[in-house]
Amino acid sequence: MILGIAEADWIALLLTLRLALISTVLLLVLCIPLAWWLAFTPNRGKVLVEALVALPLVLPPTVIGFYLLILLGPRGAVGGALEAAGLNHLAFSFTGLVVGSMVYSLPFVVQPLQNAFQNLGSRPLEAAATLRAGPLDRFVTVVLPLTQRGFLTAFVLSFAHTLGEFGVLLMIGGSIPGQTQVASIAIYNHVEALDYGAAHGLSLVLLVLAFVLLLSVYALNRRFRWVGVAQ
Amino acid sequence: MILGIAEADWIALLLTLRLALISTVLLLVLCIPLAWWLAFTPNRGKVLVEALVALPLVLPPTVIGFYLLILLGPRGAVGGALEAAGLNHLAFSFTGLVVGSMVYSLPFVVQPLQNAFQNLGSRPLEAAATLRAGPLDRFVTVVLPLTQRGFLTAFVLSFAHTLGEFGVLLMIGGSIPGQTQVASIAIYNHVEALDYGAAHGLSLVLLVLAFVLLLSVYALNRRFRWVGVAQ
Amino acid sequence: MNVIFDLRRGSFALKAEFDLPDRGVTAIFGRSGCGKTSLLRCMAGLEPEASGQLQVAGQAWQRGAWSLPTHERALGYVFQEASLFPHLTVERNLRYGWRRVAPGKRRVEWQPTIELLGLEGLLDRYPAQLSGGQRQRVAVGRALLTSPDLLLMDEPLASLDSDSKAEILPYLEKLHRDLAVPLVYVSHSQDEVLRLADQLVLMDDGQVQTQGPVADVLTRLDMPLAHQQGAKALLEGAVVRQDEADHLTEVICDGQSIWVSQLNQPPGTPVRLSVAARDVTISRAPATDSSVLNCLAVQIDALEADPQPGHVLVVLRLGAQVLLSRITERSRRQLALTRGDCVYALVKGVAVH
Amino acid sequence: MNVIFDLRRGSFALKAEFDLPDRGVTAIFGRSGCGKTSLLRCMAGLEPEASGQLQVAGQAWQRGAWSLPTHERALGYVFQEASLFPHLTVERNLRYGWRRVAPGKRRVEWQPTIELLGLEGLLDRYPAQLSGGQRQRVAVGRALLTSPDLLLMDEPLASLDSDSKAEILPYLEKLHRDLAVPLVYVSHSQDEVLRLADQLVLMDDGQVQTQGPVADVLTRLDMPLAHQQGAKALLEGAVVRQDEADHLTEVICDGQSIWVSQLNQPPGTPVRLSVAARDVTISRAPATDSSVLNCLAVQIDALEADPQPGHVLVVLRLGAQVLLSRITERSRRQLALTRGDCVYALVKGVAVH
Amino acid sequence: QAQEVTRVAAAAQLRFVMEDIATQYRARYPGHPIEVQYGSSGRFHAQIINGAPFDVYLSADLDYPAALMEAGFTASEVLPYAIGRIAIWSNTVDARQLTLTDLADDQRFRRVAIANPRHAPYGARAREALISAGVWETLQPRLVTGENISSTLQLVQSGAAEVGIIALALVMTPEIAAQGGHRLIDGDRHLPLEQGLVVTRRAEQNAVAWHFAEYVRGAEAGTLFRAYGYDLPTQSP
Ligand SMILES: Nc1ncnc2c1ncn2[C@@H]1O[C@H](COP(=O)(O)OP(=O)(O)OP(=O)(O)O)[C@@H](O)[C@H]1O
Ligand SMILES: Nc1ncnc2c1ncn2[C@@H]1O[C@H](COP(=O)(O)OP(=O)(O)OP(=O)(O)O)[C@@H](O)[C@H]1O
Ligand SMILES: [Mg+2]
Ligand SMILES: [Mg+2]
Repeated sequence: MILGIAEADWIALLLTLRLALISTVLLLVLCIPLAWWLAFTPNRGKVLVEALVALPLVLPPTVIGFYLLILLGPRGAVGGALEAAGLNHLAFSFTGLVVGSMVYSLPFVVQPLQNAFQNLGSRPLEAAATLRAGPLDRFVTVVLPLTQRGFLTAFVLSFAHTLGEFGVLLMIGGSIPGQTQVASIAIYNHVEALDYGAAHGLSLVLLVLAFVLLLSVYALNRRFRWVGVAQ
Repeated sequence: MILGIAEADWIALLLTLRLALISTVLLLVLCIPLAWWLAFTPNRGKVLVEALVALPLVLPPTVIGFYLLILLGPRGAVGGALEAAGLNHLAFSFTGLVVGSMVYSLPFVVQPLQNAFQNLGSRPLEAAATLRAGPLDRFVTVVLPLTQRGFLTAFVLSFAHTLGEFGVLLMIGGSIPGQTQVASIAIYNHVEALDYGAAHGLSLVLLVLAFVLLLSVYALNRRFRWVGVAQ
Repeated sequence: MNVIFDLRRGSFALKAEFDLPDRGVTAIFGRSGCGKTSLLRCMAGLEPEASGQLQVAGQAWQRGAWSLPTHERALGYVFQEASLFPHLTVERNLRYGWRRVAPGKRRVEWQPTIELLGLEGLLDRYPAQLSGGQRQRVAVGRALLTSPDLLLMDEPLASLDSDSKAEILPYLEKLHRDLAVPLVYVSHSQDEVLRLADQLVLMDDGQVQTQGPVADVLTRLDMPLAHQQGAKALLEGAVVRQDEADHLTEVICDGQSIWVSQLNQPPGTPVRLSVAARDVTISRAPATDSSVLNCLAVQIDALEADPQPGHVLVVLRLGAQVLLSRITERSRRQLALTRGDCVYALVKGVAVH
Repeated sequence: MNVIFDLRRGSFALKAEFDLPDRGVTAIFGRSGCGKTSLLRCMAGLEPEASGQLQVAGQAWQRGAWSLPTHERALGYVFQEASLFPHLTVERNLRYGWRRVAPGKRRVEWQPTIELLGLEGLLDRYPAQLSGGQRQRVAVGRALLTSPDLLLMDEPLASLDSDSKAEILPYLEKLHRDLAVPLVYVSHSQDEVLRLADQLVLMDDGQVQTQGPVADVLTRLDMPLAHQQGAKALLEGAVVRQDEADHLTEVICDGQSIWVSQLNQPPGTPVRLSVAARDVTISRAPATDSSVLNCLAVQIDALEADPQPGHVLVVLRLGAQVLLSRITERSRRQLALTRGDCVYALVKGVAVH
Repeated sequence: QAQEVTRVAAAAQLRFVMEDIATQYRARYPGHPIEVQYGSSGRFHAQIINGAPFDVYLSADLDYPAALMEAGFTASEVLPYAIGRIAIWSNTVDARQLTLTDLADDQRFRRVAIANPRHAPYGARAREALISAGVWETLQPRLVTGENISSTLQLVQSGAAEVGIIALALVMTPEIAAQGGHRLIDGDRHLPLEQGLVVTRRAEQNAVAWHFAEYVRGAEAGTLFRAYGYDLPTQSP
């Protein structure tokens, strides 16, 4: 017991943070090409993809979790293929949790990035190209700083949402302490067990932690923000 | 039974759509001033508010629902006050659901709007002011069209998320058919009852509906989009 | 009407005070970064931090820290940089201000404005589909179509070719006269200023250095314009007659005739002439062949050392008007020129505006 | 080196072909919307739809639809509109291109560039904290500091005051000579073109109307420049001697002397003179007083009706060079001027560039 | 004006038997409209305290209703109505021959699913049974837990867990029975899973609620409970 929180709960907290960080960072990286494509393609079919991206949100998380469980489990397409390749299926594993929360947080990342890219305009990129900056160079030195706010939003929404995610994670994670039992599940268990004290305590710790984290992220963002837009 | 979906499920679907629409529209309207303030205040304290806005995401929905239930129920601060004023408390009512989903979807609306406002720059507003447009006029004729994408994202994230919301709604709404039993809860119930056929059917209808809706929104957005940014 | 503005912006401080006549063109001139745009923004009410004093058409626009909101000011503002609404077509950009002025108060007409600015073919385009000059023309049109009581223009013709300028300038001239409103015009082009401006406000580092009628400010020895390489004086005159054979036109300025390259204008037309200081030499005797060279009887008003070493700048009075001449120190000594002397100005080149 | 570009953009079609010398300044001139910016963008590789042909410093930049990516082209581009990185300070904007050029390949020096463009005091500012002209100067500096093989400048000095221009123009002149790279320069300012350009490319509605040495293009009767109100001819000459007493300088152009207002330059210095068509009259006899009036022996090369009714435009050959004269139809008749006649050009005004 | 429906909140695992009981009840007493909701007992507990419109609460154990009574939200005593049984179930192997000790075989079973022993009564009983069989500690690293007994079943159904300990009532439903076999766990291996109901305070005057509570504990319902694998409490009301 530290700060009135049981050790198991601390472990769950750590696991949650790890999960949220890993899946958010992975998602940010993987969504860049998708968001870029959505932002700039003249293809009319992109509205289909835009609508598809939002669909994971539409179903209740437990149900998504159930479908994912089947997909990632040993008899599912993904899990089965992995098993056939001599690997383990993804149900009840940390990797499975990462996949699950990535699926679910997809729209939170794609949409803000797409917006930020669309707002960029072509001029800064063109200017950078005339100054000898190659595509990757341009992305790092021009796109990233100018779309910082979009990345921030994507990060915050995906990170915070993964912290609180529960339905999907419970289903595909099976709530194994130390492996897949994240904080949100632990809190839920406390509430169900009518152990409100423990629930409040862990909620509070999670909230304070998240608050401090978000605060630092926002403050950092402010710190590194360049000065205003042209008058 | 229409399309193999029970009548009760259709009622739940309708309720879901109503809920998602009402709470998203309310949220959009109410968040405009907040997002505007966050976008333009030079106040350093705004990072606190920014971090606070994201906090509803951090707790598992059932737990948020649990706290909201206490708050809005007859013994809570809000519900109690309402009861004392001779009104009904908000738990287990449609109004309660609206409040609940608004709290939970807050960050999905505030963040994209704030980003869009920050990207706006002051020039278009200044130009509009020199052309005799008052503040409201400027907002409608300049800010709204130029931040259209931000509003779209806010709408889509909040709307889709409310469709799939389940933990919060189940907790503060119970699952009263026709009143608080939304589609996500109905699907959950089918799954729990191992009635996968009904669950798949309703999920499919919800997905298709949401897809068609989102598709129209995106297509409409494309249709009304003005042409590119200055070269 | 006295205009005063104070504004701090980082290390830059604007402290401007000048007189804005009820009508006519006031040109604001000054080096890059001296605060011209800042001053215009203050006058438009776009700088909330500004304090000062401004009254337009009898209405207070700024009084101390109090400021009339921009959208309640009947002004037309052409920004220095692109400011078209990217989400509206050219036509809807133009109509934006037009629609917001009550039909009864519209004094600028739609069709002639569109035509003169050459915008007919562009009405359905979006700003992103325009060239730089086209964008600028739309911005000018949009400002004019609000039938303003005060026109603020920040280098409105900077990216236009001389043909377009030549079409738009007379229109601007006519317009501000018809409307009888003051036009405040920032430009770096001496040509535009010489042609258009009635008054010149000279700014330096946020302050008004001097102001007055263009011809005065151009020739004031305590001001930098007179000391520039291309220093010029401005003469107002009227066409008297044409010499078809020699392709010359006679212009009378303060009673003396000046021959210029042929102008296609009837006698009586007022014209503005500019004479560069280095095109004027001074002589004690009138020129022998006055039919080819303009030789004007003038009086020396002032002499001052010029930045160009060994040279002297001389201010010559021609009736109520003034000419500049840049001569060598040696000639000044040889001719023993002093203040008050009556001499002849031999003018080698005259430009008509 | 032949440059060819084809591009469609909505209803506008660019079909340009011109010769880009290995060094020297090529000015691109044309009405607003004629495609100057589009052409520069094609040359920079910023129009993926463009096809054509371009080779710079022996390297193919465009061959048909194939195009070398912009960032692999050693070019310096000053955009027509603001293009500074809003998130970088002035210094980091300037260093952006500088850092990306290998130190061994840097041929433009940091300190002199900063100083000449007057940027020392602005290095820590962000673009949003600059005035319009300051932004433009930073953009020029940023492009120069990449030590390019080809400089593309789209009205780089449009929002600069004449003092700043007067400082920057000689620097640009010197720079492109030192670097020995071609400079393609879009400008609406005749002054800048007369001063800087070696070659003029005249564009109209997406096509190159003509191109050639500045003096030629200015005076070609089949081209619009010669028919403008302010039509001018350009003469190349060299300073011969100073007449201190009369404040005059003698310049020899193709063996004939022209007196201009005093220039502070030693004998032998090459100078460019421009003479407006309306400042030149024609006479069968030499002027009596040639010390005050420039009178040049010339031969009539061509005659053509002028847009100004009742007027004729005459092309006069002065050795290898050419002058323009605008006279009335009546004088042409009286003097019975025809092609090949040897006559005298009486020049009333000469500008030095 | 239609008569106000009587709302019954029932523990999730009662779903199958309760549907039959409710249907029967509605057929017999058409004037007594009832509506049954299923869910986690813990959630119902929290909701009733905060004003939920439930008239009868059928818990999966005796503790939740007892807590509710203590807090003063009930009109009745805690009335036991059935005793749950648990079984080993699988749809990948033949569970009919499985013993609890077999579950310890990590070659055959990589994952074993039980309901969360902390708050799901069936999970608690499963834990007791595993402890008594001496395999609890061995199984620890391979246990996955479901939020309630239905989701525990789903963990097994999906194949992600090979075997699970599930409520007998659930695995006896025709669909599930058709998918795999089960092995009933000896009732001695765990505490009896007594389930109790209460009539809530808000239903004090609701005759239908009282009547339905009585009916659930009556003989007709008892037959159905038995058919679904429940035992009946010995002592009568
Ligand atoms: N946000 C700011 N912080 C500090 N200084 C600023 C800021 N904005 C502008 N300035 C400075 O204020 C001065 C005046 O700017 P202003 O735009 O009024 O100049 P200007 O006379 O219009 O110049 P130009 O002819 O180049 O457009 C400039 O020196 C500029 O650097
Ligand atoms: N996206 C577009 N769709 C259609 N027409 C376009 C588009 N972009 C530019 N144009 C047209 O192409 C022509 C050439 O534009 P460009 O910018 O090259 O002109 P410019 O010569 O640079 O003019 P300026 O001197 O005004 O800058 C213009 O008439 C412009 O209206
Ligand atoms: Mg300015
Ligand atoms: Mg252009």
